[in-house]
Amino acid sequence: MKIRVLYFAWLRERIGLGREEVETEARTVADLVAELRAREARYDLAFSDLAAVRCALDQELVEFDTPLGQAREVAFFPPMTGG
Amino acid sequence: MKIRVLYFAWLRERIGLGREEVETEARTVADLVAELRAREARYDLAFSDLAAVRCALDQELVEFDTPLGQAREVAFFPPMTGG
Amino acid sequence: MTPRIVVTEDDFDLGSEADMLEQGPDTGAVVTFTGRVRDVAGGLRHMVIEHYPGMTERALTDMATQAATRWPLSGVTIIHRHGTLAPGQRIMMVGTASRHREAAFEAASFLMDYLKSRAPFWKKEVTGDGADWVAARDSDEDALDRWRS
Amino acid sequence: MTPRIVVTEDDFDLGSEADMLEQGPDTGAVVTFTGRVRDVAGGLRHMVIEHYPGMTERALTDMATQAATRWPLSGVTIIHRHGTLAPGQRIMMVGTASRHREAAFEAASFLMDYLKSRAPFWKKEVTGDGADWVAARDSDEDALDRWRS
Repeated sequence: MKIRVLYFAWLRERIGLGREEVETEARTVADLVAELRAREARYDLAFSDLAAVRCALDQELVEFDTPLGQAREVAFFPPMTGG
Repeated sequence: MKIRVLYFAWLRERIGLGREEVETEARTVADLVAELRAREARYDLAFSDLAAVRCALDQELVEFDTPLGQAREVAFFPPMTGG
Repeated sequence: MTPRIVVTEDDFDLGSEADMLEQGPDTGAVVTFTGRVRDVAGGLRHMVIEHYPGMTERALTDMATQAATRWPLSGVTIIHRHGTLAPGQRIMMVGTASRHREAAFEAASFLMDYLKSRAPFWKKEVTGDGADWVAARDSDEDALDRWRS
Repeated sequence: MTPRIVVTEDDFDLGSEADMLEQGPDTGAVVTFTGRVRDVAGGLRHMVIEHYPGMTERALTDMATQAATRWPLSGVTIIHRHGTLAPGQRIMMVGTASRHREAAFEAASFLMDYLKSRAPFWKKEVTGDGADWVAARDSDEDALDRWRS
């Protein structure tokens, strides 16, 4: 399946892009992260401390063990600092 | 001693005046209230339920058993409803 | 921090009051509360607010000072109107400014709780059926308990 | 009650936002919170706020809806800016309107706690020494505990 992957804040800066389309057979968000980390050092570095990363599936906050299902968009970002 | 006595809200309306100078030998606020009640029915009525009356001595909230001391102004009013 | 205390018959401008509170390099959070004349069952014609000139300013200044002792505030504003007010008109406001949101929220809430039952204001509601002094609510007195420590 | 949710690069006018919230015969209390760029040690040049278009509006609308479920609110406004902001500029506001003060205060405080750690905004501080993403505070995450019941 093809999924849109978004990166924000320092994840965007470390990976060097804000969005990309990814072809993946990953079952869960965590599986997708593992695939990304295996690609290149900049991904591996960005995801090296998952405790500092949050993710959203189709714009809803989810845990890393959530199945991708039919999702069209997954986003990775640091803990939010609004307000 | 001579003391200025102020009335607010429904106490003012029942007594029919907002302020007066009173010549008194009362020791406490409660003694002063007793003197006022003995004067006329409108005072007696206004002070008939002391649980519904608050008092301030020189613009500070006090209990009824507080000595008048050298106070120049005593005020009687219902529980406050600001805000 | 000198509190801004205003007791007046006139309306006020919330935007410019908040602007004043926002000044200062270390103010990150401003909370305002605005109270307004609600309509009441039976149709409110207007509300009359009486106060105790002299004591009112003292009581409000004292509350602001207490708040500034309990929380790190860079500004406190209390404005309360008196006289005759129509439904929809603003009655009063409190505003607090601080470095962080918790202090600004708590101090504003504290000031409102004290103002409700410790500042010498009395409200009278005038409807088609006559005029009645607003009774104090027990819940307003109870609200003070959480600030006693 | 339809919440007013605005995500924008532009500044906003607190006075007119509060005026909008004050409309309606049964609104007696309006609480506003305004957040502002503080200066930081080392001298802040500016702050850059990034957000997640689409998710941001959804998350803010969801928070406002949750607040209206928990408290009797006649109005909710959430405005959050993004882009480059100088020290002293306003970042965001929340506003709540209700019949009584407790509901307006609690709902505004609830919205701020959720907004701090559940709305997809990220702040970067640019000083003379470089640029740093603001770290989330544990206390902001902890603040959510009091709303879980």
